[in-house]
Amino acid sequence: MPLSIVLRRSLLALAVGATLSSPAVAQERELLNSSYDIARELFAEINPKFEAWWEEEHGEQVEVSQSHGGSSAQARAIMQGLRADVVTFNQVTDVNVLADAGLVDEDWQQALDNNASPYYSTTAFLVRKDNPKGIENWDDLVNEDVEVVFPNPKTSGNGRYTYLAAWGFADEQFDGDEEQIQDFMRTFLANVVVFDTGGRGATTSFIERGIGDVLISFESEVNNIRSEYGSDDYEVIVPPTSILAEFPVAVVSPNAERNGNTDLAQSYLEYLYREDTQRLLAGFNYRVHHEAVVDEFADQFPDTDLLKVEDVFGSWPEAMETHFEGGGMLDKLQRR
Amino acid sequence: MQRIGDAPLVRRLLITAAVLLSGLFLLLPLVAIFAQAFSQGVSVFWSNVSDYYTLHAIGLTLMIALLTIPVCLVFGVALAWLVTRFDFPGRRLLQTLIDIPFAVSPVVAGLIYLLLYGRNGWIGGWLDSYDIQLMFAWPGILMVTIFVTCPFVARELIPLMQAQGSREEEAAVTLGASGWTTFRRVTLPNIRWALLYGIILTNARAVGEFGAVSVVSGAIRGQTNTLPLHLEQLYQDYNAVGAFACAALLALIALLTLAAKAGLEWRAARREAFA
Amino acid sequence: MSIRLDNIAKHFGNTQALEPISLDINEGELVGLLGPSGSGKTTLLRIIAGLENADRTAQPGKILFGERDVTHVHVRDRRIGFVFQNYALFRHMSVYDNVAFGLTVLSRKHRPSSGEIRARVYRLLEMVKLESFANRYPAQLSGGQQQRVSLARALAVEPEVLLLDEPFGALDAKVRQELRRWLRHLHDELNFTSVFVTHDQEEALELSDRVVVMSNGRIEQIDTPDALYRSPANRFVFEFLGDVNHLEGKVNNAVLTCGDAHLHVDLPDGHEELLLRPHEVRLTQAPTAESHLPVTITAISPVGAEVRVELEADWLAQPWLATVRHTDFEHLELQRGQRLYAHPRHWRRFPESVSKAPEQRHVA
Amino acid sequence: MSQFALRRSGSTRVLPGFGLSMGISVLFISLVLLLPITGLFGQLAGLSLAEYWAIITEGRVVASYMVTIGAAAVAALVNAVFGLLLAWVLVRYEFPGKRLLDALMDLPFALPTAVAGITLATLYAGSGWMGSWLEAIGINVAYTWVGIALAMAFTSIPFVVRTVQPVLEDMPVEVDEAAMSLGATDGVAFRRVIMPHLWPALVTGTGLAFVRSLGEFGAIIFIAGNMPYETEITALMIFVKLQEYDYAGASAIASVVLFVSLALLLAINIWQGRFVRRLHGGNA
Repeated sequence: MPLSIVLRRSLLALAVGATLSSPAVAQERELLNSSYDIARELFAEINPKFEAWWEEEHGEQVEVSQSHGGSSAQARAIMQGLRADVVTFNQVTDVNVLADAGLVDEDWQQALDNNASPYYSTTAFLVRKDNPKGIENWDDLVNEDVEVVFPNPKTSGNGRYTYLAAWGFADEQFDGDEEQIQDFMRTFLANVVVFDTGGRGATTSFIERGIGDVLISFESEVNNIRSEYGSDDYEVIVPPTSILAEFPVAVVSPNAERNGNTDLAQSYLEYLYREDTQRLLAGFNYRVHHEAVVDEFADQFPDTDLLKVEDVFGSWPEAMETHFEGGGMLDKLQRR
Repeated sequence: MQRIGDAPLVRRLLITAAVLLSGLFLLLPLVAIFAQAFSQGVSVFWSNVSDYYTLHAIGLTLMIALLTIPVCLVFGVALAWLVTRFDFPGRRLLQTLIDIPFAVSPVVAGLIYLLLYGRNGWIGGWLDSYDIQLMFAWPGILMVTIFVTCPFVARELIPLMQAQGSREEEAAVTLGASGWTTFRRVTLPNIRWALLYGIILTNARAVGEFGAVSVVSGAIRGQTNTLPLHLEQLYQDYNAVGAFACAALLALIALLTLAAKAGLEWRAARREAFA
Repeated sequence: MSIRLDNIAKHFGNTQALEPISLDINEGELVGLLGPSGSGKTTLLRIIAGLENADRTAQPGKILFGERDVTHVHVRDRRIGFVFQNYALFRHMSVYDNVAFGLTVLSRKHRPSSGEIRARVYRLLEMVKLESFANRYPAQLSGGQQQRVSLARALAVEPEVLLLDEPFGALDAKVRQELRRWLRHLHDELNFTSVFVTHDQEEALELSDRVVVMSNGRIEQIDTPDALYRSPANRFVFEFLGDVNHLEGKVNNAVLTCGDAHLHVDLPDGHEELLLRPHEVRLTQAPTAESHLPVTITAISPVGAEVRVELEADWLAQPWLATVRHTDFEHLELQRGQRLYAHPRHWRRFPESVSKAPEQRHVA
Repeated sequence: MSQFALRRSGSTRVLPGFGLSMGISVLFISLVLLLPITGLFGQLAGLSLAEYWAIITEGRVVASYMVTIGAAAVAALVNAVFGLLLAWVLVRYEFPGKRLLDALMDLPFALPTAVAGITLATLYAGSGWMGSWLEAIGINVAYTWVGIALAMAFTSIPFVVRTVQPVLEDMPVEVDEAAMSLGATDGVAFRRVIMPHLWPALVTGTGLAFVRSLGEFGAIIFIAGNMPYETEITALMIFVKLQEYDYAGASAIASVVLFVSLALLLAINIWQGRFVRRLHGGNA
């Protein structure tokens, strides 16, 4: 065990106090899952189940710890030394960054089924009761009197999906006419009233502060919000065309090796594909691949034409470079 | 005795304005924190506070504060002694340098430590080869906390020690006292209240630092999550009550700090009155 | 402008700083308020200035400047000049701006033109011999210079009453002497009414037309310096105005005895305490029939025109001080350790105030 | 007084501990303060001058400077007035609750910025206690630059109060009395006698408040709307660059903030030194 961890544990035990029996001290192996911001509740459900399953299968007690943050911030932290064994992100690019740095295998998307995305979602709308502005699709969002709330694409993967979805819609609508697409996007972005740095900040603005007519976020998230804050006050609108938002997972091989967790990490990710886990995920309003579960939850997920980033924008790196980097399309559209 | 602005009307007007504005601007936020924290009753507040991860965050936060204080204390006293008791080229520069943490945005403070001690940094990389990890572990949190809090003790001591001058110490030296004895028996009793005040400020900041710590912590629940980070996570998880419960704890620490400070000032004033 | 105080009293919390006091100061007079610290002299001065308000008692006190009742007039409207103990110069203003301040804050209607202000300030600076320092800041001046600026500043508004609080307290002896003479001269020339506070009896006696001696919030005596010195009203005044030698003993058959010393006095039998000034002590080689007061010289110090001789004896609780002229000093060939006999030329007694007056001994 | 102390200490090293205190101070400042900053410049070294210039003059970044500086300036000015009022009331008057008010002044220092952030956002949003009331009279605070200025003012008010207060306390009563005896009214005396005394402290306090506001992030981010060109602060631009893995860009913008802040601090120190020297004697 690395010196720093020993130190950390002994000092922490000291700090927290002997009365508080720390599970971290009692157990041998510990798996660190670095994940995106809004997945805290999700993994708080999954991890104990996995721990129990592992003990049953292998007779060994393990603990899964979570680190949450903006998906990009998390990737950055891992590059700077955060010793996460696995990543469960909401953006393919953030895993690619790790792959470029040699922390994740090059062919990580082939390592697991469905491009290494155990679940997926899309971008949907949350509107206020009775949908007073009559918002049904992306082109309703460019109306003059509509105020839009979604997180800043510069700082949030969630925001990036929204931007790409709107672009994808416009691309179809105007048949690839760049000028019209840009006009559409410019109007769309001008309707944004608050650019919070993250998805949850945007939610707070929309719900708690009562700002805007529509909140755009992951389908899973808007459904969760609606059940959290009252199904009577809000409505979920899933537009007929939207974007495929994959939630990629990968083993951070050097870290897992160093921590002696390679087997545990791999099993943990595979565990996400099991039927009961998939059911749990669907319960959190994520779309899943397991057929039995898909059938079971068919009512919950309307049929939607899901555009793939690769199809519309070539590839993730291309989309990032053209649209989001400093001086890219986003900056151009927002310039005055 | 009359002074400028003693006319009853002016006086009443100014006091009212000051009290009203501070009430709205400073007191109301404080009230709001506790109102939100207890908005769903004491039991909900309590269950949020006694949550394992919250307790762990409290423990970690207090530990960081406890480790930060002695370091800042030694540095603050040494620097104050240096710049108030000796004259040497670069004295003013040294005094400006300790203001750096005030000038650096906390996020940047975290960033510069990450760049140096992270795995890609030149010190961090070297340490990594010996399997020593500073960032995303408590030593990193401690380091940036020391960075942002180090000016407080020195800044409290310097003006006081400058005003007091060094005559008393010189007297002690002429009477044959050693350096350590001079400091302990002559200097320390004169500066102890300022010192304590500096410690209180250091503690308040160490407990509450957010920006810098968030960059280097990794925010692992139950491991590297400090109370302010935990608060932010709860806020993000739609657990506003939980977030404000943490906020209330931090505000409580702030209030204790203020009370301790007011107590010290009261004591000092009383000592002066009877001196 | 005459000043008239009628039934003025002041207390701070539970302490009575001034017992009800009445006082008349004539136009053009230079009056010194003399007393030990805590005697209420500064309070009285500040009440005259309007910096403190007198108590509102059942019989309300009154302050009149000439015919004008200023009891409830704010300090800024009393048209006084006030010179503060530590000068209270505005540190951020040059000497010129300090002196000009009072003129520039006048309402537009009363304010002189800027040229006139300039002329007047320079006239004042010339008067206080600081015309070349107009652009300096107070911190760059010596104490005596600062005091002169402070005086010029107070005089700039042409006050009818000039009030000075321990004006020379913080200066060294030589500068103090010089400034005193200069102030006296200024006062005589400009002919305003001045009141100043001091704890230095020499200063009060040298400078004042009349001296008000105060203690414990009361006026002990008001008189010209000469009268004050010659006929003090009570023991306190006598003791405060100079060094005093005490002789205490039993009178029996017109002889006061104290240990092995005795002195012929025309007093009835009983306990007596006699007081005498140092210059009232004569020293001889032998006793006389009248007095037998054997003493030993313990210290000799020539001070100015005379020699101060300190005397001790078994029968003295406190050493005596005698002053002798240089010729006498040489004539007697005085030396430390020499035994001599003292003879009072003159003495006083204040039987009524023995228990009341505070113990005041001035040896140095 | 202090000048005196400095002069004395200058002449000889009578007192012990020069080596030890110098050693500790220099070691600490080097390791804790300066070494990490080299990391920042290490990042900058990877940029050409043209690239550096392009990053720090990019339109959106420049707009963020404007927002930050503008809001910080407004906050500092408001604090100058408000802080002066508070310091004055706390020093010159006695009234019930004065000690409480005095203690309250340090609250923004003691309260973690994140707590201040979420609390201010909650209070001043359109649905909050203050926000709903202000909205009724047509003032929008949250998500506008007014909100940014408000958060900045909140976190930096103690700087002004706590620098002006001791100076006001030390002002001898004779200064007031001298001005009054010379016939000055309250207003004139305040403007011409008291203000010049307070001026250095007030400027220092306001300057410190301004510098602090330039770097503030935690308290602002919750209440700023973060709209490009309108309500984006410079600290957010650094944050954005970090999100893009653009360390060099983040370091470039951070270096601008750092330089401006340090230059301001140094200027304040020097200016104050001059002023103090004049008041306490130029020859000292």
